[in-house]
Amino acid sequence: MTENHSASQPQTQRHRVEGPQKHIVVFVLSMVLTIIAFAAVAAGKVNKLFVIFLLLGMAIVQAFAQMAFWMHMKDRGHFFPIIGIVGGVFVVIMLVALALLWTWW
Amino acid sequence: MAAHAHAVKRYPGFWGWLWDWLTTVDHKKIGILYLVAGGLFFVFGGIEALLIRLQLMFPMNDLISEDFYNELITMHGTTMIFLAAMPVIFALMNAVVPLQIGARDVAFPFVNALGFWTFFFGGLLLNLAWLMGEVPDAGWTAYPPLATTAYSSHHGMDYYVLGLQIAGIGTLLGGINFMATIINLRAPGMTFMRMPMFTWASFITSALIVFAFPALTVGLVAMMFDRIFGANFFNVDAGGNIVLWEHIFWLFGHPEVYILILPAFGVISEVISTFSRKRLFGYSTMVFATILIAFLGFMVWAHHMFTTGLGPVANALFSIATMAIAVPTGIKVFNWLFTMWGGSIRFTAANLYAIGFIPTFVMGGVTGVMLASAPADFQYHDSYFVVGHFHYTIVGGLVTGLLAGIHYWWPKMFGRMLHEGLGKLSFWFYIIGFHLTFFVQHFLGLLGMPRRVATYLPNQGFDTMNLVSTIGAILMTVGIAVFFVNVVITSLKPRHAANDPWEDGRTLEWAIPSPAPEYNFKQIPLVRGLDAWWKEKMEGNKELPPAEPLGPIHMPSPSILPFIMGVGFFISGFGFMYNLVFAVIGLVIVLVCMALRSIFDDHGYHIEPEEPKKGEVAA
Amino acid sequence: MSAHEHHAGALPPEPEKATLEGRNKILGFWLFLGAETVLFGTLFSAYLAFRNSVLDGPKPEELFQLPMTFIMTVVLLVSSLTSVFAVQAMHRHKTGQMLGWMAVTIALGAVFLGLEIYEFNEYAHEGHRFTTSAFSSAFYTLVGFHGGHVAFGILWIGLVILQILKKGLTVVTAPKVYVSAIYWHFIDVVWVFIFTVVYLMGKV
Amino acid sequence: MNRWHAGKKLALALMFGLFPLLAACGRADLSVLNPQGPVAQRQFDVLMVSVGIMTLVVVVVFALLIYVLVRFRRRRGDNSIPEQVEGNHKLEIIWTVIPIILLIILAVPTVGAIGKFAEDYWDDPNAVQVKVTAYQYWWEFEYPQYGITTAQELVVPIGKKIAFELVAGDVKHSFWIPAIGGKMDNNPGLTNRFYLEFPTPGVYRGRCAELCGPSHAYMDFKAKAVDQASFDRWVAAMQGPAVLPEDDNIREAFVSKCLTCHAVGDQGAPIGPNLTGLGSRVTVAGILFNDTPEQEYVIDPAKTEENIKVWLEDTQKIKPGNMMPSAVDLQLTQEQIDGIAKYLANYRLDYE
Repeated sequence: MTENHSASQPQTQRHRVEGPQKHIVVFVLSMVLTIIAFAAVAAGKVNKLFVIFLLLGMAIVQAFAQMAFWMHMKDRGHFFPIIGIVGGVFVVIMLVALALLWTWW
Repeated sequence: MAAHAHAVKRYPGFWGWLWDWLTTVDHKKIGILYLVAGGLFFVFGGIEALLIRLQLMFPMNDLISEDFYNELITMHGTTMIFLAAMPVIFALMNAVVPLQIGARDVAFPFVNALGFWTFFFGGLLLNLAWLMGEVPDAGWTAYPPLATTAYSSHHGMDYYVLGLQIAGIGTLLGGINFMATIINLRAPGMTFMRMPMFTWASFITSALIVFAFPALTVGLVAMMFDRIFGANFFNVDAGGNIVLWEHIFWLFGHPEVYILILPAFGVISEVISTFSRKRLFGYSTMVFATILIAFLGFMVWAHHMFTTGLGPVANALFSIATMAIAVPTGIKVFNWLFTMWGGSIRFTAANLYAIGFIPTFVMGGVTGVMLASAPADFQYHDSYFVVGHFHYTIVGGLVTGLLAGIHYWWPKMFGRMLHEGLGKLSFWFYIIGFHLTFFVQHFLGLLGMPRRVATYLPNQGFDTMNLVSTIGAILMTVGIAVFFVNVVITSLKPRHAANDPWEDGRTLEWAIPSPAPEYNFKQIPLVRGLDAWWKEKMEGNKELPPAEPLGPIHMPSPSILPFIMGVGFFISGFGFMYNLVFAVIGLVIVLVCMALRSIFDDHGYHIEPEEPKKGEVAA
Repeated sequence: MSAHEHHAGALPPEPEKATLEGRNKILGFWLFLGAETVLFGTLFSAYLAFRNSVLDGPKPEELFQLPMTFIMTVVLLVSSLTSVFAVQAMHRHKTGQMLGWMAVTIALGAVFLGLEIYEFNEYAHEGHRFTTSAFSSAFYTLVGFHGGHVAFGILWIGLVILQILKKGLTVVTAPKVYVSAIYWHFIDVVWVFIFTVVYLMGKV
Repeated sequence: MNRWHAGKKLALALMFGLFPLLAACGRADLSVLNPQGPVAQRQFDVLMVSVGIMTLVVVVVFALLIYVLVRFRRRRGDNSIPEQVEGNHKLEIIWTVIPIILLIILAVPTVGAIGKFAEDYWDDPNAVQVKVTAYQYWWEFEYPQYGITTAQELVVPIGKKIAFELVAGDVKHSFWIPAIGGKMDNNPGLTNRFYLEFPTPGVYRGRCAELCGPSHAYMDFKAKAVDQASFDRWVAAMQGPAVLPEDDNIREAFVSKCLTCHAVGDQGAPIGPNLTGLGSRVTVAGILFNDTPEQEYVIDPAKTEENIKVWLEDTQKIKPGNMMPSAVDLQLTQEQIDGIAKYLANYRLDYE
């Protein structure tokens, strides 16, 4: 644990007024990924395994973008939020691996 | 349990006293509430254990019926783990962690009270099963289909599912609260690597709670939907699968084991270091080992399922992952031994418990490694060997550690010293009784006795060892009874414990009066190193250096809402079993309380610090 | 540091983080979201385990209608964006704008919820009921838990709107806006995985 | 009866610190510490490796602890402050590396044995297939190769691999014959396969190891290992036509009251335990022993008859929660009870 700032100190943050541009970019990205995902399934003729990995990849990219920008996880002072989500995701990976392995077995 | 000077409006008499305790948001009082409730449930669980042992004293004994026996083992396991061990852990965390990090309270005092009352009413709901005559009887692991309505049609398992669900919400809230407290409320200078080991252990335990309990929540929801709304998660005929429950339960259940034992590790680190007059050997390694244990704890759950039929690959992987946990645990044991090495060891009751912990836990640990070996586990699994093993870790480890912690921090919690002689007497009864009870159980398992059997046939070589085990259980009971006598005698004595009653206290809590004043620290201290109070004492300082000027101290207001929300959950739990209208009413009560809490801002109140009074500092 | 040190009119740039209470709240909520991640992960794993246990009920590819799911997805995605706008308005201390965006957010949330109820109703008519099979139980539990979160979010943000109307934007109310927005985004992120894993992968 | 090996016993006694109660390693037909087949032997070997390693660890910790406690106890009036040692990386590396080495020593035989026990002999023509279905408080053993089914007493030939397929008919159970090999679970809706070997003829005690209801403690069975010729005769006898009571009244009662759930030979319904050759079994209901104290596992038909009557009189008293009605509920007369008990006790298969 390298984190050693004293948390009881008020965080002095510089005032930056963010414009909406970044968030709109994330929105457009999310929309595009969503449309591609639905289109890939609606087309229905593509390789099944490829589509599944494409869908999962796009979902992860979209989720990542939304969490980084909309939920401000890219901002400073988000060490523990990241720990929280990463820890949760770690457990989820175990769980999902379990579900998949066990239904294949 | 006397209440001390309170700056808010107080009502006189018994009702005022009761109101004070029902509405408190003070972490020290909530700690005491946890201790009392945990102690109460511990007595229930203990009586259940004693009945189990008396039944198994002789072959084909018919002291209690088979049905009752299954109810006893189920309630004993569930009560001891969720309603006795967890709250006593939370009691120590509440009593100690804010003091150790130099904070005035936890991050969410209201949520802290809510966590307690939710846990308490969940536990109450579960134990009301006894009064209602429909008691859970499918084991504390509640494996379906035995736990589904097809084979357990009465409401017993509903009490289990709903009681644990509600208690689990309380535990989750506690976990979040302590994580946030430790992250945000450390005093200036208290970096993570200067935190006392117990605080570290509490932090990691809280993290485990946050990541493990939701899995249990979902498991219980699935079980509840199956039982009450006819879902098919575990209904094999409708495509359900019973192994899902085992996976989810143990994915929670194994981290739960570390949730239980890590605080005990923390207590031992504090107690041994104090009574050896030495700093903890290899502090940073200890921290790292704790984190590693927690991390590995999530990757070993299937070692509870070696015989379920997961296949050789899974069994091999989980065998090796489980063995790996022995390494950080071993590091801890040797670091404790070398903390004492070169020290000046004082044998107080607290330290006796802590020293007793080490060999006992090591024995539980090594049988754990034996169990990790899947092919040999085919023999141990679900036999008395396992019963011996987990009682060595949970009783010999956790309970011994908690008793060490309770003796150690009792003066800080109550301002009185537990009687040393009685403490030592209780220790010897307890530890000898413990080993008599559980050591032989390993051999019973190896001789072919399965666990959870209501009785056993004679002439199988089980008789003598079962008798020995029961005698041990009685000795243990005597030990615990002596401890309770000690508590009663101590409560009748005047409250005059010194700030640093063990004289060798190292951490911040020993720098303030015993019991700690409502606001803990008159001025938030400045922490200048690991073992901050020891450092100041060694430099000849009588007080901690302050990090802020003297000024009015802001305190949160007491509130009855947490109690009402607990009642709401309780009503809704009953409603799910008997009448869904009440389930809705209960949940509406909870939601309304949440809204009220949000709407009405808590402005708190201020305490004006007085000049140091002579009476506050022990002579 | 207490709430009283800040007075109306002297609102700091990021009012949600101005007080220790606010920072605690945000941190604690993030930890709660960590727990929620595990909660939904467990529900996902149960769903994945039972995705083929349909018995006599309709199969996922027969059941799910892509246009419907697409509309729901877009509605929730837009509501997440409007929720960001609300937080941005708060950072600029534009209380009116903020309230407007929050109102839009819950309106879209209500539309989403209405569509989901309509969808569930349709499924039930097609013989895909809660008790039909392990698949149907797992489906309704996962998607229903998400729907329950949306409903709770609507109530919550609604309550925050009422409080802001009454108390104005202060260092006490600002963390509530921020935290409820984080919650709303989280629900949206969970939906991204639901429409991917449940609906789209069910149709592949 | 206890044929334990002196060397093994000595080693064990030393390992476990000469524990006086461990005068014997338990019954040879029951104890894990007294393995009677290659599977249990291999498991015992892994156990001994782990016990050896763990004893070493325990001895080191205890020795260190006692030394430290004696050497560094605080003397009266001692107010010196010990040196505040921060740690010692060299030492810490030592007690990280040594456990890793010890665990590797244990992990190697562990993984080897996991692979060994995962071998599937179900389709091996030389193996005997046994499908084990566990029900609340009794065991059904089906031999698909021979088209026969028995209950409560598993009969197997010595020297062959016995390939088991395990499943449960109601709740979860676990199939365990400690002296022959470790357990495997009977799951409802899922099948597990494993194998055991019985090199020595004899009766071995088996039991359910997973909590399955109030009578979990009574869910015992026996495994009887016999030579190949005896096993063949047993199969032939099982395949033969059912023997029914000779007395008309008794036969009528048996067919109308018992065979609605039970089966004998080709008659009856396969709901409850198969009763073919009940008189040859060591126990009634798995826990009422038909042998005499003088000669273990030698069946006394009079005692069998007595046990059947005890069982019929109140089945819920013997195994609470089981599905079988008592004689009263079946409206059996005393004469019919006696007749059926006598018939069943004497329904023996001549194969040994």
